[in-house]
Amino acid sequence: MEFPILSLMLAVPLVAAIACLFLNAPAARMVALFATLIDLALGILLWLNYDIGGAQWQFTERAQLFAGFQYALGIDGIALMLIMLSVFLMPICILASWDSITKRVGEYMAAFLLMEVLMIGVFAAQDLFLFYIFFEAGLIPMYLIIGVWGGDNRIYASYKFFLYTLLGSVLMLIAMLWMVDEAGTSDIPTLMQYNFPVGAQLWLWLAFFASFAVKMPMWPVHTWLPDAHVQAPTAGSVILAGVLLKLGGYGFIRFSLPMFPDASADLAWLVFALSMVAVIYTSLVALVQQDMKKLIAYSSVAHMAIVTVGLFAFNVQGLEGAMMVMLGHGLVSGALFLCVGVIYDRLHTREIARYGGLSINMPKYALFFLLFTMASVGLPGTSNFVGEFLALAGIYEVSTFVTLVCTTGIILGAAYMLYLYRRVAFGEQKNADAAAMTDLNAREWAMLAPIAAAVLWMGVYPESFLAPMRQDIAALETRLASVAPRYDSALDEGTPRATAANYVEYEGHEEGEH
Amino acid sequence: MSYATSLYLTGAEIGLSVTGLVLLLATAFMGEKAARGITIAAVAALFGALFFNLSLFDGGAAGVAFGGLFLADGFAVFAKSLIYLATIACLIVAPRYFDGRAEYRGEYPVLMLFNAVGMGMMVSATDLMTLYIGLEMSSLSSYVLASFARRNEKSSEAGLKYFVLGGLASGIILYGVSLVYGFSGTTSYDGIRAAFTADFSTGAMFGVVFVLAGVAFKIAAVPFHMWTPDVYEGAPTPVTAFFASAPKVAAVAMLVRLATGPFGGQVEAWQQIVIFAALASIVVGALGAIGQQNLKRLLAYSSINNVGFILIGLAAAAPAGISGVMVYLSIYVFMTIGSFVALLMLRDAEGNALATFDDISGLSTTSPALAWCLLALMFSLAGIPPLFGFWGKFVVFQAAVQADMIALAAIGIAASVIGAFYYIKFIKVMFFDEPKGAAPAKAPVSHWVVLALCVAVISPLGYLLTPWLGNLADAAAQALFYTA
Amino acid sequence: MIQTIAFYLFAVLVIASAVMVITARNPVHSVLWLILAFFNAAGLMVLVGAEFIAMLLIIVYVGAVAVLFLFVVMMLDIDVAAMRAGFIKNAPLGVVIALILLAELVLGIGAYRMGAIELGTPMASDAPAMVEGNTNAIGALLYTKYLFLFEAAGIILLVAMIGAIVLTHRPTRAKRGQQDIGKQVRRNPDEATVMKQPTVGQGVEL
Amino acid sequence: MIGVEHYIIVSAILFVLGVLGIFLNRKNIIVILMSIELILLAVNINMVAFSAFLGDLVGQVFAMFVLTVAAAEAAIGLAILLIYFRGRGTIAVDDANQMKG
Amino acid sequence: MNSILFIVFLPLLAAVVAGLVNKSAPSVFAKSITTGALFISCALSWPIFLSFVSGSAEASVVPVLTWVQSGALSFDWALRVDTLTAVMLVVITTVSALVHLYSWGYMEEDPDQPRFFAYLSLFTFAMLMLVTADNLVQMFFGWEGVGLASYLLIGFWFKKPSANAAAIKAFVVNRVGDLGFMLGIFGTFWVFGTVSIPEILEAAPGMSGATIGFLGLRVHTMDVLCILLFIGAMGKSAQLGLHTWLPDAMEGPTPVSALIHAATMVTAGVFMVCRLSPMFETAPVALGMVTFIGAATCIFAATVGTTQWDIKRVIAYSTCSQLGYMFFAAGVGAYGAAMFHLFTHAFFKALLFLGAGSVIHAMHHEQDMRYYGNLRKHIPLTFWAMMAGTLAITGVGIYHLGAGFAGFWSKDAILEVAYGRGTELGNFAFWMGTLAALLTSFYSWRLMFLTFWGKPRWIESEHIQHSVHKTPEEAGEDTTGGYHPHESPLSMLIPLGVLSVGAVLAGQVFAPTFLDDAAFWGQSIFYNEDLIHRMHAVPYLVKYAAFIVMLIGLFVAWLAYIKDTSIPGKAAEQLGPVYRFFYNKWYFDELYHYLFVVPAFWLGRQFWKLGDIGTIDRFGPNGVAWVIEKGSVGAKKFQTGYLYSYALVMLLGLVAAVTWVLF
Repeated sequence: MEFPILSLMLAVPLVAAIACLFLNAPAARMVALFATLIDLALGILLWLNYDIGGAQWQFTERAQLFAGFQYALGIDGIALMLIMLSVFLMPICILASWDSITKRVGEYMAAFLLMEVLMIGVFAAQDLFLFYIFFEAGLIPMYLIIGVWGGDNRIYASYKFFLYTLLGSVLMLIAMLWMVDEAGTSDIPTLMQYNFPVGAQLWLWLAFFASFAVKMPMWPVHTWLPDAHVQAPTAGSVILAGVLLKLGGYGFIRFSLPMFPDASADLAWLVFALSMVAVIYTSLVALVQQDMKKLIAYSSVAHMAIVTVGLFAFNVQGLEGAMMVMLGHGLVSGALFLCVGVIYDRLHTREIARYGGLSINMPKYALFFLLFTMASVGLPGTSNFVGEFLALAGIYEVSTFVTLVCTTGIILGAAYMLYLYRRVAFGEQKNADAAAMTDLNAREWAMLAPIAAAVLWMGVYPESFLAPMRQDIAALETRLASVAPRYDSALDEGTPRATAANYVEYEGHEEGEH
Repeated sequence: MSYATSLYLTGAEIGLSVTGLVLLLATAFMGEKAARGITIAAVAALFGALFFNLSLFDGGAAGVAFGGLFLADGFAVFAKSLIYLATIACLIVAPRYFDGRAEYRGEYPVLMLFNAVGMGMMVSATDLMTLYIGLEMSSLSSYVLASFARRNEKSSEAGLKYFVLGGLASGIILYGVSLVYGFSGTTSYDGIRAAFTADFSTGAMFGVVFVLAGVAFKIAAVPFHMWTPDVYEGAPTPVTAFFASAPKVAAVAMLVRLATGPFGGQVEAWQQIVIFAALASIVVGALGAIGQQNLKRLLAYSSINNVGFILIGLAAAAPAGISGVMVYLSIYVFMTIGSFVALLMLRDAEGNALATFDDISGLSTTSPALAWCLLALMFSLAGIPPLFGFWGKFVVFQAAVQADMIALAAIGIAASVIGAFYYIKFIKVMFFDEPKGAAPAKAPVSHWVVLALCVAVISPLGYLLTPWLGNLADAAAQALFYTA
Repeated sequence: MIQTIAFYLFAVLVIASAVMVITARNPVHSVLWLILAFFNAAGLMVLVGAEFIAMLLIIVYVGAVAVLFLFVVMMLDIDVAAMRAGFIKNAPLGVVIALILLAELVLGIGAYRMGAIELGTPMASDAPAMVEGNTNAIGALLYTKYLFLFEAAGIILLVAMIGAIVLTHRPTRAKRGQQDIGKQVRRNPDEATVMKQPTVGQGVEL
Repeated sequence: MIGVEHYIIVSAILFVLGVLGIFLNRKNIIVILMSIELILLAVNINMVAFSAFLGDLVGQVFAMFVLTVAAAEAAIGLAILLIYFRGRGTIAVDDANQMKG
Repeated sequence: MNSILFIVFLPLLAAVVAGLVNKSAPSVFAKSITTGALFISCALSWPIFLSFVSGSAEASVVPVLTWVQSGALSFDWALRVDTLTAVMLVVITTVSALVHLYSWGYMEEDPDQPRFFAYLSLFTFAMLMLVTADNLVQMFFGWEGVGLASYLLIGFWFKKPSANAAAIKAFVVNRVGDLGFMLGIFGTFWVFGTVSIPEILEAAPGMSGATIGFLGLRVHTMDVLCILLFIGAMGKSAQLGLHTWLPDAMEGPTPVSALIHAATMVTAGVFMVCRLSPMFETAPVALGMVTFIGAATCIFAATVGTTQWDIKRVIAYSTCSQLGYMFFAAGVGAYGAAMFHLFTHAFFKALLFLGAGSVIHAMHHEQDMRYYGNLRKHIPLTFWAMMAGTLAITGVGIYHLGAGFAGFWSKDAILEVAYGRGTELGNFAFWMGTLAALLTSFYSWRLMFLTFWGKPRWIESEHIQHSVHKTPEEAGEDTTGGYHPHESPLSMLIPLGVLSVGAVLAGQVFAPTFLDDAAFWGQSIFYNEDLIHRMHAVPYLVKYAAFIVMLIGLFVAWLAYIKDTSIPGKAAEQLGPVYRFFYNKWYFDELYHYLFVVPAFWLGRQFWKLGDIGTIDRFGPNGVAWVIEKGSVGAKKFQTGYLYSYALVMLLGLVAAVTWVLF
């Protein structure tokens, strides 16, 4: 039995969460920060010890619980990356809430630490039901975070968030029950290789889809997201956009694709159709938003659509691209929400029109905001580019039309993000109070700088992130190979022409001399 | 079958009855002042019965008593344990509730004891006659308990409604019993099962339907649920807690035994009805609860909602389903008692109950511990993991899926989302809203103990119980199917 | 033949009185109709040889239950004239549904569809011969096999008793004019009278 | 010849009348209690008839228990009615709807 | 060859240092570090170029870092140096270094100088990445990087709404091109299984007969790929249809216009087509499109350029037009000529812009030529520099003397090769090019005449009014308003001088190398030897066509702006619709505004209000909530509290159950 590092990663925040409930505000803050940092350190340790190219499932822990269910943890490269994303964002979230949360701090920190436990648990779970428990339990702390510490319309948003996602996931539970009944095991690695009857796959796939599509969120079940984001406190938005949305993509890559390959292939058109609509639709909606968070929320929907098309491209590029978009978007949208939070803390409004010309009085802030805006736009050299590029490259093999439509997202994305940036950071300083805001303080630096570094790192040297996942993606592709869709961009080589297009025969003598 | 064995097997009932009689004498002679002591004695007796009962299980002494009238098998032991536990909890919290109202009397624990005896007979019954006697013993004492706060108009109205509709339900059951008797020639479960095999006459089928309809009233399944909100609201809160727990366990256990035992050969005759009742209960319970301001009423609808999930397990008509039902019941008992005890603790300094949402708004700031307990209870009732309530739903739906009733499971679980709506409203009011009313007064230690115990069980810690609980429930379910 | 006539007589009467029970305006009349119904039902039971139950019906129901009803009705002193007449607004629906139920019961259970009802076969061991007289036979069964239930039924009656008392019994409270004989007896003149010598213009302090 | 079906029909009619009595009545609750007695009477007729025609005494024993319970029920019902009346001063069915919704 | 690492990364380093230090150090720090870095880069670039000219250098690749490996799709950071790159290197580093230097003077008074210089260096870095790219994705990185820098620099004066709008426009319109570029890369990858440029170019001829599915159609593989890639080039090089951002980009400081929007970035499209020339040579339809778009842009921009008043806009449209030349040169297969024009154009266009900047600097940031006049005397050095530039752009040179300014060599070669190609499109391009040359001459001289000749019209300018605190009425007869334009400082004049040398000599010196030396180009472009021969064999009339039309243009400009200044007004009146059509840039902006911008916002609002809120939420969550709420109200009503209704419901249930089992 090797060292149970995953359990430890679960235990640390859990213990801290319980402790926070009983502590006063300053102590709770310190405990939360400390616990998340420990988890970050453990995460780094995990990454360092991850044997790339080694066994598919590493750091496995297994303990029989009862009735055939087990406490089974273990990660592959995909899970590793998502866990890293979670533990990386958590200390930042705690910092983001340092000053802005003043009431019921202990409970707040407890909720966040609990979130961390559940997020790590979701990614590390190797048992279907353990996964479900972690997956579903995330609703509780998030509901409280939005509801207790959220904005004015927090009740509506928290209800919507809770019920929408709950409805999505309960059907998945039924499907899981059926699967376990059919396959006789709840072990995820085993199930990933199990061939379910093709007829049943359709229903199972749809049930899982109901859950993941909402979580993702895909059009048209995305409307909870803008509300939840707008009302959640900054750190809540960060976690929501940074990690919780990734659960949908993780679900697709871990469950829908390997477990129901036939259904995935059969219903890929549906995913494509919804994603295409999402890209155009939500991008345009983002363009007309007056609320910063809403704008970023809508942009998330558009970005997540790239993830889904990438996943359903059934090839390595698409899958790796989707994963990279998830990681990149996790960082970038989280960072954008932090950026919103920074100025929200100062002026207590998210209305874009209230700001303007922040480059003048907050140049450092403007620089960070610019970096993240550009990353969100998918500028090469930043994290999102690698993912979007790969995902779209992957989907090109399957359908040029889908690629064309989804790639318009880069135009629209540029439009709404730059429009946002222009209205916030550029232009005249219209409002005295906005003009009087101070630039980033040390705490905010500490929040934004690591993300900025990670964004650039991921953009310039994504190999660090691709390498651990490579083998798992390859395995997945092998699994999907038999059902991969026919390519509409199929090539017919034909007979090459003998001459170049501008071939001319020079027949005469030269009439002129230069 | 010697009388000694029979007496031994019915030891819990006999013991409780005798204690009841003794305590009745005591209360008659010592008057109201002794009520508290009598309560303690009754609790002790129930604990005794509980342990005696468990010893039956340990000994594996599943045996028939009184010539087939009474069966002490694993199933009965399981159900009775729950019943006794619930009764104990409801007794412990009762005296303080009546404090300052001068209405608490020694008869209350006595009636509870007799009620427990009746419930024990219900779950152990293997003869329609035993069933009827047990049912009536429980029902009659319940009617009295419902109107126990007799100066309270709501309480008496609750008693009245409960009585009239209960009487009607008894009539329906009895009519069904008479038909079953007539068309099978016997009242014993085994005999009925043997008779209801090949040529199942219409009359017998009517009998089955009538019996089940009457039992549906007892478990408050739609459409026989109408009494529940009114009675739960009107009855004194400890009594409501009791109604929502012990008699429900007893009635469900009785229903399960009936459905799998004497009517087990005619599954198709009742399965559809159970499915309908299950879905209708989930939906109606949830819809009814959403509009409520009164917390007790809300929990009443919640109990209707929960019955729906229980029935889904029954609809599976398989050992796994029955095991699921038992597990669900166990968890449900803790959830429901915890919730009601929490309600009991919601009283202002003058002792007036904080009965509506307005009263508890912002509870998380005025009384955080209580609010967190309620939060856990509500999420558990909603079936959100990792709280233990999820496990109940899980096993039930698992059974349904295993029985290939996927549509039922899917619709049921989707409808459960409607239920989540009001549970999270509860939490919203406590956590998101600003305090409006008075802060609740300090609650007695006994309440805290019961609440803490319930919350501990429904918390994720409860999963530690699952192996044990699962085995017990499996054994209980097996017992049913073995005899069948 | 006489049995048939008797059956129809009793049957018609029991149904007619039942109808009257639920339609009579005056509850006292209802009770009286109920008593009639019981009598006729007892008659029906006698016809099939269940004389013990028939007698019990009369003794318990008529003698105890009906009288209890009557007692309560009178005690409550209901203003019969003020009683709202008429039926609930969903009455037609209710009647229709009740009739459907009746039709189903009659058609479903009754022999009219199948020719004859096939009752179940009683288990041999449970069916003592009915030769030694109905009462004896029931007694033999009741005090042996069903002893447990018999005792339990006793508890039910006890519960009913407790219930009735606990609900309706009003604890005696000292009211104005209530005598305490002991206190009166213990009273003596020394304690009862006080001699005072008040000065003029000033009150007496008692 | 009078068969068991005759008894069944009489009992069915009585049963339905009893049920009707419960929900058609808006005058007073006592009649409802009496309707319950009617239902139990119907059951008893059934029991006795079946018992007789089966040649099995269990039905009659059962009927006896039903009688016993009916008496107990009547006692408790009337007690509840009494305290209800004390509190409200009425026993009209229409008035018993303090709790609803 | 590792000096390439320094060439490329020094500007980045400088940009990062300058940007991060920003205002915490005196601005001279940022200025000197960036300018120094650029001059070092420049100094390192020329030897590379010259070694290629001398034929002593070989193409090489310097790997830097793994970038992405995803299945078969893998691309690394690597710096490729070959002839084509070397040409671009000198162009970029030289112009950039000079622009840096120029900016010392031009941006003297700006408070945000560190930021400006950081952006400039960042741009240079990105541009260098673009031209040294070994694979399409790295090229795309540079492509987007220059786009970012362009965005930042256009919007440098971010307080100006127009600057912000222009910046966004530039970025977004470029993104439209990038869409094509990206699709092109994807397609290329799936066809060739690689994005490495050398490998693609090697395999391209083998695919010349291939067909592929695209948007459900069956199309010629190489055509569709090349067209997609060319769309990217169109965006970056502001070709007709995607050109609208370029004139607006003049909102940026003038050095930016010189560097980015004249000399370097906008030529990236041409560079890309040349870089991929072997690939384009397998795609006749795509090449036809390149030719046509190039020719059309050439004439379009020239027509618009004749009517503009803003000095920078005139030059911007001129740039647009010159890019058209380059494209149709590439389209007809003369990639060397295209690159040669790119090379010369970089010098003279940068010169023109910097000269214009100097004028603007002198005229207190007035950019409208209507308010200039007679500046020849006040800023003579600038005048002479501008003159050199104008002579170069108008293509002054005598064929038979074998002498001419830079533009003469390159432009004439393009026109000749278009004619020599002999196809209809080639002829079309030739005629359009010749007509555009006429217009070029006209608007260039118009610019010169309006600016440097005639009477001062300065006082009409609000900028001048601000400066001298006078209104035109107060100034009265003195149309100068008492304003004294000053010659620019040395830091601005040195670049003008250097570039003037380039504008005068670049063609003369390098023409043989660029046009005729197949060995010089090596494998870096598709060199069509036969075509060059045919180019040289065109009739003399063709060879003189450009010179003749230049003279006509010059004459007309002299007539209209020196001889009789009332002519322009009359002409505008006479040709009303045509004039307005030209003046309003063929109404492209309006068209796009109503075709894309307005509908996008309208659709966005509709989707939001009617879609999300009005439909999805209304019928989705809110609808369900409404149904449930109604249901709960119903359930409450149902629960009447009356005993009889409860009993009735029970009976109903019973009857329903009985009925169910009965049937």
